[in-house]
Amino acid sequence: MPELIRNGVRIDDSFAEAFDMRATGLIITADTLHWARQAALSMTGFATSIIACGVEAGIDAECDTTPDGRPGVRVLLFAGSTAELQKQLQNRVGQCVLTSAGSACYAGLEGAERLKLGDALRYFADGWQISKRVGERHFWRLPVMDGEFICEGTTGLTKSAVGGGNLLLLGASREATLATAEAAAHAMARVPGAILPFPGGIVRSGSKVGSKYKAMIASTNHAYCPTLRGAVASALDPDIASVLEIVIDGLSPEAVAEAMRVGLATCIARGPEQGVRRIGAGNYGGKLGRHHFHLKDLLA
Amino acid sequence: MTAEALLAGQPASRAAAIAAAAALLGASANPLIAGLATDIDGAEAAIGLARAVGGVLDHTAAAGGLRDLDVMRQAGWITTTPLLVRARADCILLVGDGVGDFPTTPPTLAPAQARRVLRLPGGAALPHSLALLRALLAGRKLAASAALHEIAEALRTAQCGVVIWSAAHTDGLCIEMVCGMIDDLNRATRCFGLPLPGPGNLAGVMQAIGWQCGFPLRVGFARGHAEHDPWRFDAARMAAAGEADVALWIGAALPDWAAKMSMIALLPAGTPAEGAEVTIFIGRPGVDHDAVLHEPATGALGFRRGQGDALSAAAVLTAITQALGVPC
Amino acid sequence: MSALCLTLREAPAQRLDLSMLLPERLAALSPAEIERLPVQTTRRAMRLGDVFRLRPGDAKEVVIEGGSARFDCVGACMSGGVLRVIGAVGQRAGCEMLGGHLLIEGDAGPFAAAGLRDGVVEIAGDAGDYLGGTLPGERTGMAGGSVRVRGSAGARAGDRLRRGLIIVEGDAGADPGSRMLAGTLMICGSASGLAGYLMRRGTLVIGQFAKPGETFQPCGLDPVFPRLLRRLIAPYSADAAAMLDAPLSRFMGDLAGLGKGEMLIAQS
Amino acid sequence: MLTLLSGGRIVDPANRRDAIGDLWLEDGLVIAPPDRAPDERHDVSGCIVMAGGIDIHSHIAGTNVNTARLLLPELRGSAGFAGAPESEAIGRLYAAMGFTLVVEPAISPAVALQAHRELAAIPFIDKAILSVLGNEDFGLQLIRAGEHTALADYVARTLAASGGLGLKTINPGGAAAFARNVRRFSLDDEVPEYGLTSRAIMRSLQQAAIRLGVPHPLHLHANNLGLPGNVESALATIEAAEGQPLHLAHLQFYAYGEEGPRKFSSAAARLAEAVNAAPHITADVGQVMFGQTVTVSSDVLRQFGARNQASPAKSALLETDGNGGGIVPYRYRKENFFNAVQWAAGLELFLLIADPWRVFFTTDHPNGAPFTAYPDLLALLMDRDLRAAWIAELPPEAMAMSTLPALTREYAWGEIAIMTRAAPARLLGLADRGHLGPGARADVAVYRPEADRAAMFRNAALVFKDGLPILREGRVLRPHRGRALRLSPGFDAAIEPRLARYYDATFGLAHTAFDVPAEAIDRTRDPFEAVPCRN
Repeated sequence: MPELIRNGVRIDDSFAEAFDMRATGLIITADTLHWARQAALSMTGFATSIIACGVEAGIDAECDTTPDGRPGVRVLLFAGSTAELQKQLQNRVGQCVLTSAGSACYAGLEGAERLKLGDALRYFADGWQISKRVGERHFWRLPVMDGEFICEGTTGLTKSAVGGGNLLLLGASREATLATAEAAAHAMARVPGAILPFPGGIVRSGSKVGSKYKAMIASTNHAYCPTLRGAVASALDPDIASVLEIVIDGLSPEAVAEAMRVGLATCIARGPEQGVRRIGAGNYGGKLGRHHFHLKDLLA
Repeated sequence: MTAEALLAGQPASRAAAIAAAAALLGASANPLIAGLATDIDGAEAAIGLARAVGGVLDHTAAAGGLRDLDVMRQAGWITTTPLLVRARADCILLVGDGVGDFPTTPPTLAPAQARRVLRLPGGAALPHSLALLRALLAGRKLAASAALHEIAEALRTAQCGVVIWSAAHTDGLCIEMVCGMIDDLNRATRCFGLPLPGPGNLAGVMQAIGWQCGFPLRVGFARGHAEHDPWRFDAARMAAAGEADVALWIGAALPDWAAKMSMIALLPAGTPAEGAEVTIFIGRPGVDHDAVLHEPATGALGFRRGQGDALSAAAVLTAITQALGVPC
Repeated sequence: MSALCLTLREAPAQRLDLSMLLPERLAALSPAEIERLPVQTTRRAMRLGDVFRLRPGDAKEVVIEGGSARFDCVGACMSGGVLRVIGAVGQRAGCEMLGGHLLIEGDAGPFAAAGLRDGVVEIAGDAGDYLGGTLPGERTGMAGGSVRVRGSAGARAGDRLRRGLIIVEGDAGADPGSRMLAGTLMICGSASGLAGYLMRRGTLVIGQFAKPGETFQPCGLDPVFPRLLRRLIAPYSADAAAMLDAPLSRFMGDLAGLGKGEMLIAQS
Repeated sequence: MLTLLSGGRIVDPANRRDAIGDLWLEDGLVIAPPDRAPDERHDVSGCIVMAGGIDIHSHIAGTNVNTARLLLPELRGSAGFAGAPESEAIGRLYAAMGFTLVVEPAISPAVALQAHRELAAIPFIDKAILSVLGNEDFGLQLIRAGEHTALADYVARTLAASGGLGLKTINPGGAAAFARNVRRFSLDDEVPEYGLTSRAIMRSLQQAAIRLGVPHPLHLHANNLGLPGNVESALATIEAAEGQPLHLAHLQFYAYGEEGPRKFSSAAARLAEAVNAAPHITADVGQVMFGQTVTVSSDVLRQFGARNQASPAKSALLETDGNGGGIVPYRYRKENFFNAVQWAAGLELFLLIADPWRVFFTTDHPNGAPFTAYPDLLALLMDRDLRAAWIAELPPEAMAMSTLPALTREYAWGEIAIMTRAAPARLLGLADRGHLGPGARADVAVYRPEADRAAMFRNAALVFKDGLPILREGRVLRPHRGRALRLSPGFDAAIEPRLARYYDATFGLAHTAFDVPAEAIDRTRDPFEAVPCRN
């Protein structure tokens, strides 16, 4: 394939193939930012891939203003179906936010379509729940041992979210690849409406569809494994020693594209010596997902 | 011999007085027919007159009656009659003021049954006492006096508990608290409320207005159909606000707002009627003539034979209505 | 196009039923038809044109210039648009309103916003008894929307309030929040009598109140809710928002009944 | 004055007449065709001419009905609330439908005076009350002691004093048991302190009515009204009558089984079969129609239980010695499974009880529906296609709990005339009503047939009361005041001092405190019309 080169970094003429998802958002507040983040980290833990976690989730941003004026963060959750999203939302808020010291939980997404938040959790209060409606907004107050857990009745649902945006970072060393991926993930995480669901925003176990084992629907992306380069038809150039992927879920195609654009720019700016030699993207030949993010379109 | 009627304070014939009353009412923009301390015939005739002249009906004791009624129609209640109380009540709680007259002793219950009579005095503490009492009965752990605990226990263990109040002397919120407590008690036992009726045959007049107009007091007909509005058709308020120009008053004495408008007074013979433009002296229902009245002792309408055949309010009201040229 | 305007000719000699002066209703009528609308409540016939001078305009906004405590049912059952009264009104202003914006630039009589379902009622002066309360015979009071009174309210404000927000920036008369079913009633000034008596649910916030009855028990307050409420009501009333900045005591009641209501009293 | 109604189709099943012809009225009576020219002639060709309608069970007066008026001002609006209209509207709207006699079926003797005052305020039509006994201490004491003669005297004295046309009992013993904190009460349950079953009370009162020759059989509001599975109660009650005359009120409310996923089904077919097999039984239906109404009942035990379904959510219950009363507003909704089953069950009874002389046309106004729903109900009975259209709008799972969708019967004009005229007159012992033969009272309804049968019944083309035209198409032609029909049964005066002692000891009152003298109702004319007993 003809290569594009920017600042010495080779850019594949490829595209990230992404899928429609359902998504919702929450604002979690607490007495301190530490405790708001603590609740958010708990509820977005084990939420890397819908393959086994049910939902992909992450912290979108810290909030400048929150409904109760306390420090807070916005969390986004993505799933393949509304029902699964509702179930995960209820379980995760119930187990990780309701339980977290001093927390409160509010809608983090507008929209006419709604998911139950407090409406699903209120029964925990065993009849002592207090409904409070002011204007268009409706909250539940649940007595708990450190005071009250305040939880908005519902939050918005979007059906135009996108999951599976990605960048493949191919570097000459393990250290340089990781450092570049960290820098890219850090920059990308600041894009509003997009999250990077994997640990630290980075995934090392990129996968392909299918497996030699019948039970496995996905397996290791052997063409990108540096330790298999002699044994298989490798996609790796000779100068590549390590590959890391950054996966992006966004509330809209634009959010995913913007995150990828920021990631690309970060990697390119570091140049091939400090950073990675080549940037690619994962796809399935364009047959599975309707969103195609071509890397060449995302270059500045 | 005393005059049968007065015109501007001077003795006049009854016919002249009726003609004058009809003229006043016929020319009125917003006539009041108030007081209404009269029997059922009088009430029905007053309603007919009010329809004919587009007038407003109010009763001198309506405020208390409406307090009871508002509890019934806004919250609901479980009540009983004086008959059941006298025959079966084994625990009577008298709430607030104005209940002292209720005969709680005779007739006596069967010897096997004892009747306890308890009291919650009126005053500023009453609403709080009632709230605490109900809370205690609901099993709340609140600090309360031994007397309240005793009342709670008596009501809880009674076979036929009755709580008696007089709306004329009791705040509406207190009545609602009492009725809520009675409702609570009926989950496990039996307990009833007994609202004591107001003076001036209020309960009877309220009933008659109900079947005649489909509404309770206070009612107005100025727009061609019955309208029910307890605030707008409050006679004293209308008088103070200068909204009525003529009043026909039926009662023992003229109201204190009589000077505010032209008064047509239907009063017991010999009552001072200073300030009334037209006064017609009538008999006392059930005393000076036969009458159907609400009987506090039974809680129902009853027929009372009078000692004579004095002029009734109904006869005067019907004559005025006829003088207006409206078929009744 | 400017608002449809009605200017009071002289103080009316009788109470008037102005329930027909609704933006959506007047929009469908010609000026002549509007002037012919009957407004009398007594035997003396009276048409709108007898009481007001009409200046035609876009009836999405109706302005009544000049008020009277005899103007009854202004904005009753209104469902949209703006209705502004420059002056006082009588009883039942905005009662059973379904939507729209009713502005009273003067005092209101009893039963203002009683049975309100939705929409906004603002009263610049004082309100009478049963503000946002229950109409005679009705089971429930106000069930939605918002009410702001810049002055004081009479007795039984928020009686049987079921949903929605009532803010009284001045004082309340006797027994505010009686029989509240839910909703939020805020009194920035003082209250008297049996506040919250028979309250089932809901939030009653009072600036100054000596002490609730024994069937209201101090139950502790989580500071988060006042902070949330403060921000939610700030668009309606700065005074009410400021009240929530003060330390608050929280009581639950009325424990004579369901007892799931709360009374927040600002500590002075 | 001699009046001729010429050229109408006269539907008069009591006289086996259904033909086009003339009807002559004079001095308030139907007369044989005379040889004279009429003073007034009404051309009613193309119209159906029937005797004035008779409603044997409609709550139109009394303290409970009036409480319903006072309880629900918010439902009235400018058109009024059909569940509890004021007295004037009751008379006018009934007369507009061609009804000329309505029986208020539940008046406790202690409040009979008010009921008669209300009846007197109902214009145009004649009225009557049934006097309620069977829960009051004095009567229960007599039954417990087996004093059947004294009981009959007591019943007779009560009927006479309260101005009743018949004897009613409501959940016999149920209110007395509830007063002693019993919460469920069936036919063979005992009233505490008395050791009497409902069955025993019902049978005793039934015997008393027979002994006195009261024309109308005991009018029974049975136990367990409205409860799922209560058809067993109703079947047992039919058995309990032991072949003697008994009238079952608002039978629809007892036609419930426990079939189906929601444990609620129509058992009307079973019940109709039992009625068909029991010639001593008559029943009125108490049809449910959809919309807002208010339930008014002296079955205080049942109404206490119904409070939780109140809509609007409020109620007024009165407990007293005797039956008391409960007023619970209710809205029957088409989309409500239970309400739809109730609606179907009522129609099944109408269509499956074969003999129109034994099934009576009621909605138990206002309990099943306001009487203003009658025109719609009559139309449903006469038109299976109309029924099918209604059924199509109701929950299919509810219709599956009833045989109604399979019923094809349509009432003919003659059957309508029997059910709403001839049969009620016979049931109440009124020889001069319900028919148009010479000597009959000249209460006549003239209907102009039109495609919309409900519209036809709502406003009769012309209505005559006592020989005078009073309404034309709902508009009043002239004011008219009817009377109240009452029995004057004889009894042994020995019951008087006994009652006096009892009242004095129990209530501290004279036993005559509740009597209804004619002059308490009307001082200008006799408000009553006497109806003879059968013996």
